[in-house]
Amino acid sequence: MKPKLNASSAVAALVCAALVLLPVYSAATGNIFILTLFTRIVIFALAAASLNLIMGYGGMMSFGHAAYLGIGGYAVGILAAEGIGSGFIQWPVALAASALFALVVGALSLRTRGVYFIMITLAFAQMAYYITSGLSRYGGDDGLTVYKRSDFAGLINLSDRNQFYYLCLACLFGGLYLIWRIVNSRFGLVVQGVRSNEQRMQAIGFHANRYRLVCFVIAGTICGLAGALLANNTDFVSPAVMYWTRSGDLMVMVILGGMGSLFGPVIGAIVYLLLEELLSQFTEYSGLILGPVLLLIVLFARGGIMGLLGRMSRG
Amino acid sequence: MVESLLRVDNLVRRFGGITATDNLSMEVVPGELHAIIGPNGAGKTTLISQLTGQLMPNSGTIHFGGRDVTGLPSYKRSRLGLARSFQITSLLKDFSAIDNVALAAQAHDGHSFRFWGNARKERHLRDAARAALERVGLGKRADIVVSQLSHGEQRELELAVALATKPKLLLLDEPMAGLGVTESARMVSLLKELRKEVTIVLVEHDMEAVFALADRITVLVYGRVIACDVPDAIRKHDEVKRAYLGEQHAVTRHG
Amino acid sequence: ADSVKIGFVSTFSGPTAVIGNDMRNSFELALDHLGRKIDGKPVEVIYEDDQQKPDVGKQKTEKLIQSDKVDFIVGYIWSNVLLASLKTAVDSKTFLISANAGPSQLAGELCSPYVFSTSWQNDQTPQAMGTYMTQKGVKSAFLIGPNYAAGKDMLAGVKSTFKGQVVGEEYTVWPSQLDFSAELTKARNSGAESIFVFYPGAAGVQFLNQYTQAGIKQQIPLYTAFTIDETTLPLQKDNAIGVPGTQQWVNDLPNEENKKFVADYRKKYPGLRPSFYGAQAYDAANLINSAVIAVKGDLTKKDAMKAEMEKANFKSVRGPFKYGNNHIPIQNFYLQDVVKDADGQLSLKTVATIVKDDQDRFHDKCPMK
Amino acid sequence: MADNLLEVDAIETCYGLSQVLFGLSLQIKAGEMVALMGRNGMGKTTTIRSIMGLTPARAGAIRFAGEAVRGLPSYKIAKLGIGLVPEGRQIFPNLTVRENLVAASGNRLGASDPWTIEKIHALFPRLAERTSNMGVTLSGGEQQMLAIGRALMTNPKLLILDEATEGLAPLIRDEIWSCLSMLKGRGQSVLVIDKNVENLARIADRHYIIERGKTVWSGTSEQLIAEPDLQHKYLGI
Amino acid sequence: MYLVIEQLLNGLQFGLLLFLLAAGLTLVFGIMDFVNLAHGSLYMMGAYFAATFVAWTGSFVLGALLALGATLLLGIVLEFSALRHLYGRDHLDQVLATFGLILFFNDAVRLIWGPAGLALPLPTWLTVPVQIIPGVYYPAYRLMIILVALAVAALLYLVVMRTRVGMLIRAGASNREMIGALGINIKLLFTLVFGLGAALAGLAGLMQAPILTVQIGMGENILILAFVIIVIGGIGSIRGAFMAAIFVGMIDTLGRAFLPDLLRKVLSGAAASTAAPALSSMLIYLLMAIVLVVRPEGLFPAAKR
Ligand SMILES: Nc1ncnc2c1ncn2[C@@H]1O[C@H](COP(=O)(O)OP(=O)(O)OP(=O)(O)O)[C@@H](O)[C@H]1O
Ligand SMILES: Nc1ncnc2c1ncn2[C@@H]1O[C@H](COP(=O)(O)OP(=O)(O)OP(=O)(O)O)[C@@H](O)[C@H]1O
Ligand SMILES: [Mg+2]
Ligand SMILES: [Mg+2]
Repeated sequence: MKPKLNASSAVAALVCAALVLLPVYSAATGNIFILTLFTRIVIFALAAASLNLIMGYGGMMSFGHAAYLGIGGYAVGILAAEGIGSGFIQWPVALAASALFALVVGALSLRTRGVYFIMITLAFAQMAYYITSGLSRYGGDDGLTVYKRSDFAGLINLSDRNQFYYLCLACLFGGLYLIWRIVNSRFGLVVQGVRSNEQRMQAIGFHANRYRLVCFVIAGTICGLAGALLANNTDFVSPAVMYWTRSGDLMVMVILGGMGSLFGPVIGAIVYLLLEELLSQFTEYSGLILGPVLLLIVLFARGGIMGLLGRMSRG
Repeated sequence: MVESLLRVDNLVRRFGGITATDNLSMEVVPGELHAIIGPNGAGKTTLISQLTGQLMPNSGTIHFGGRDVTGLPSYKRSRLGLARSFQITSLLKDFSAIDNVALAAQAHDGHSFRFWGNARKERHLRDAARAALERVGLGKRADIVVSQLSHGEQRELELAVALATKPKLLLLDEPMAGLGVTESARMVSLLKELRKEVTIVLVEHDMEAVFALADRITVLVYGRVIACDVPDAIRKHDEVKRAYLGEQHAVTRHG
Repeated sequence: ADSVKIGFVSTFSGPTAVIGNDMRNSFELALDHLGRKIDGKPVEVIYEDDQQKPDVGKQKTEKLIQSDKVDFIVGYIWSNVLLASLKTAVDSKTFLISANAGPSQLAGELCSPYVFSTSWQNDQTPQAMGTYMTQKGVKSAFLIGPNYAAGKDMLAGVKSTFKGQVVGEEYTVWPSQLDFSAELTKARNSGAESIFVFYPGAAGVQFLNQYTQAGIKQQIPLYTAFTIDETTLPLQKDNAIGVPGTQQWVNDLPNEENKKFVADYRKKYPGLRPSFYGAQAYDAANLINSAVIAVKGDLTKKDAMKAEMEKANFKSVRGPFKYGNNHIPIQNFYLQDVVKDADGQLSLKTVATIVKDDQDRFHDKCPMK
Repeated sequence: MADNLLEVDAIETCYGLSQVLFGLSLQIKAGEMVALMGRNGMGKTTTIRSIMGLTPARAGAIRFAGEAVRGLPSYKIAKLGIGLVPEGRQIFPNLTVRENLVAASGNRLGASDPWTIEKIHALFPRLAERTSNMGVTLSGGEQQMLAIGRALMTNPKLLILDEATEGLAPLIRDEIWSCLSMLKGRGQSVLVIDKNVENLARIADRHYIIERGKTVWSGTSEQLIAEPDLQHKYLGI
Repeated sequence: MYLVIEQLLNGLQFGLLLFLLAAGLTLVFGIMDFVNLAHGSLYMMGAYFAATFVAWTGSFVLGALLALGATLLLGIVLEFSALRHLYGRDHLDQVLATFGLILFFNDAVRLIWGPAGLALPLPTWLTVPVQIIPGVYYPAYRLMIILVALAVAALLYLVVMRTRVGMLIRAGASNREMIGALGINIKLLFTLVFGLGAALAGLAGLMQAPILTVQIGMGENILILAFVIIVIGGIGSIRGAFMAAIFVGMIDTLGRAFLPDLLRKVLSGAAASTAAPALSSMLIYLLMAIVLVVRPEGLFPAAKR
């Protein structure tokens, strides 16, 4: 598994460079919106990357991953609404709440496999959706406005566009690095082994579900971070981020980019969200184009965009 | 009287109307190679699965190394030193051969909640895996992805994986099945060596191999033990001949 | 700037695009009526689709403000999309005109000098219905509505003005409930003299279908808010006949401005009829027009524009109205009914004025005085 | 040679980029029983997959019953009258034993005395006892019996057995061999892969030995027995 | 007492309605093992076709038949042109591809029929409430839905579980290669079965249209419900799907009917009136989660039948 200089790693490197340089471009051209747009893309990329950890490497097809976006976001939003503005409190709470939710959901859901797992994770996310919709103190389904972004004692100013963008980017790169280490670690190999053949792993002495569960919690926590970022980015959090279609979007990003490839979800998030944004500029009927594009990618690019690139470089 | 390594008492396992394991008791003593034979569907695989914990018995007990393991899940039994190969090949298909074996080694090298270092670069795991592969004759195929190995090679890999867990008791479910003549012969000699290090329970329909290797043979029919004895006695056992061997094998001698 | 730039955020995809389209059609018509110029300057409108998702709406709002640098931002069907987008607009001091969404926060604590409404506050319409039911002497009612914020507001609104007895109150799963037979059965067995519902869009079609098919239409009369309008009527058809609703605008309001609006709309978009959503968008265009003219095209004079808009100094299709301190209209509410047109088609018709100069009940909470 | 039922001529087959068969040829006459031998991984199974069109050959020619079949979809090839007992059993796990047999049943070529479920049950009484069990719950050997029974139920012109005795008890194995002799006696053509050279030499007419994707030897049973070197060199006996 | 009976009846008929929705999906997803998110789109197309054809022909029955044929054809075309390449593939590939189809169909419908939706009025003979037991009236049309759902259930069960074609479909889903090696043209068979699944989706769509709506996106929420039912019942089991549909229909209806009053007995009024709607919103999901936690393979796992 040596990193080879092939098309996919070249694209990954290029994209990283472009992401880092984006604020410079934005400042030079005065195009603020591209920064706003990419801040959101970067956040979703982080969420998709975390989903990829369980889906691509762990074989756990969660259809409720958007729940963590909501939980991370609500942790920030509710604390802010209650007058606790410090990010040093908000963010750890966001992570802890996501981890806890993942722990409970994982412990119950991991009894099932395959499509049953897909559906039970969906069920829990929908419950989270309905519960937050009922939080009338915090806006119910109208959502909750976050008046002040998280305050990090002056270390970093989240209201500054560039600083916030770089914070998100740092979280993304940090998340990817973490996932990369995990995937190649002992733990990561076990999780991937369990995906491949659970019975075999069990027979050679691994308690499959324990590894699965830990992996599930890690992914949920990372996604909770994305949720905290998203709430700060939108200055708003509402149950809508947890609706099943959002989880579906995350899945699409992962599969589109390339499941089980480290950088795939990032590419997937960029392509999917950019396509959505750009197409909507040209036509109101973007689905007529986006839909067939997705279909064609599945038909002709196994393993998503990264898979396609990988095959191209192999000739 | 030697202290037994594995003791099974009154084991029962039913599937709907079928009693696949019917009040079965047996013993395996340390150092022996204990063969289990019997007609198809006699309950051999079912027995192995209960021994390793993939299946839970309806009643009865299993003691391993003096400890009651009846209720333990399979991963815990594996840690105690019980390893198996599967009759129907069960490997990590999208991993390379050496990864399969290295993971088995890793399972018995402390816990695996290590999130940071690169496991594929851990020297001692790789070395142990390579050694196990060499042993079964797959040294040259280490980096091939399992799904691209031929059926016979996958059978050999099954054994390497079991070996890498450094078991005290090795439960082999038809290791010869699917092996060619050469490979079978190689497997027999490998088992001959292995038996010096580890106690083995061997389920096999290849009678030449069984008679060549076994210290004792247990014969199952319809989930019950109908005989348990040294090979020569089994060969002559009338009921066994009738139910399983047929006339031909009763007279064939291993050369 | 030598043009007036307007951003328009609404829903143009999915099932609710029908509302977005009506709003856009009406807005375009208003611009046509203005000669596509305001105070001599050409008008440029950028329409953005919020997909009915708050975070998308917020992103579109940001795009309009940051990238397109619009002077006004108009639209917003949904409360949650509006609430998500509000801060961006207010922080950048861009005028935002809600042409539909009217959450209580907007009327209360979140009111802002830069935010105006050409619609209403959510509770006002059902309050008017409650008043009507009381006037009519209805003794008891069974309330049904979807279980989300606006749904609860609506039922609370009715209850605040209805003086009869509320014998039961049911909330249904939103947005996914398919079948209302459990609720209808309960309503019938409750012995209530009337049923009140709030079901916007497709759910309203669905509810009326089931209400009629269950045979309850012959037994217990139905009163509604936001359940029957020109976007749903073509689907509800005869089911809607004789089912009253309340609204601040009905297509047959007798003022000149409205007659022109409705007639030209039907001419420009054959086969379609404007709904109250469109009427609100039409008013929004005229509100902007009045503000720009008042500052003679100098769009930097925000305070002057705000002062002008507060006067509501334009000809609204609903007839004259005032703004409250919170920039929410103080206006009349009418009773509407479904009848057959001269040409045999179904249409809505004003029956009576229920309340005059109604002001929402949250204006006290607004810090602007 | 019109009397060849199956003719495989210089086929080459690859899995992705790795080539496995390098110009392999073999023939089977009607009514003949032919054995395919070779060590593990030499390409026996691949040969069969190529014949069946499961892993289509990239070059060469395959003719069955007078028709060129290379490039045809596998169901068309099977319909011409080939019954396969595949390596690794491949029974349908989600069907019962009976359904596995019924799903396969057919007498397209109009055999006069076709196989029926009753006959299969008579051959393998064990299957009769398990008739309404799901395939997945069968023991390894029972699955193997089912796979053989399923292939017979198609009443093929050519029966192909890829390690069909793997995992069967000696008694049953003997049954299968005598059943094969019986079939041969009835004029059934058979292509068989097995590691039991003794039995093959006893009942097969001709043998092919495969080494690295090529036929390196072919001849009759007498020739095979007469040349112990051969067995040693290619089969390691 | 009447109230309880009537609500039980409501639950039963809602359950059968759900089964009708889930039937086509049981075939395509449960039996053929193809995760078809576009099932909801086919359902929508069925409704749009029906509304269009009924308006054209002026006859409900004729229009419905034409619509059935049209969705059948549409399903076959879809399968033939794209989806057949996805059978052996990972479930997630199927998810992505058919998700693309949802986007496509939603916008295609908006382009063709506009965003407003269509009305599918019932013929008058179906609009009258029928008295089934003294004092209990039932909409005639709903009675018809019950009959159609029962017929579909029986047909599906017989075809899939009792015929050789059914065996071949199930066999083909588990091992396509082998079924081909037995001489069966599995591609053709699957094309036809997919078409049948599409027609069943269309049937559900057009049967629903008069009581629900004909709208863009009408398939999506229903799709989730259909998946919920199949999963609760146990994937691949028609009997399971049938029982689960009735079970869900009952629980959902009875939950909404009686839960608020029950809660009011245990909780304070205010707490109850907030808890009850929240709980009934979650009821179906809660139910599914509980079923799966207790029985991870659904109520009637297909393998154990
Ligand atoms: N999950 C199950 N459900 C029902 N019956 C089962 C199940 N597993 C095994 N059986 C039955 O139990 C009996 C014993 O099976 P087992 O696999 O142990 O046989 P075996 O002795 O290993 O046979 P073989 O030599 O053919 O591998 C068989 O008849 C089989 O059909
Ligand atoms: N799916 C596959 N992808 C890539 N290579 C494969 C695949 N299947 C088999 N091979 C390779 O092709 C070669 C021939 O395999 P084949 O299965 O035909 O051998 P065989 O003679 O049947 O062996 P055995 O006796 O072990 O069954 C082997 O080297 C194997 O590694
Ligand atoms: Mg066995
Ligand atoms: Mg082989």
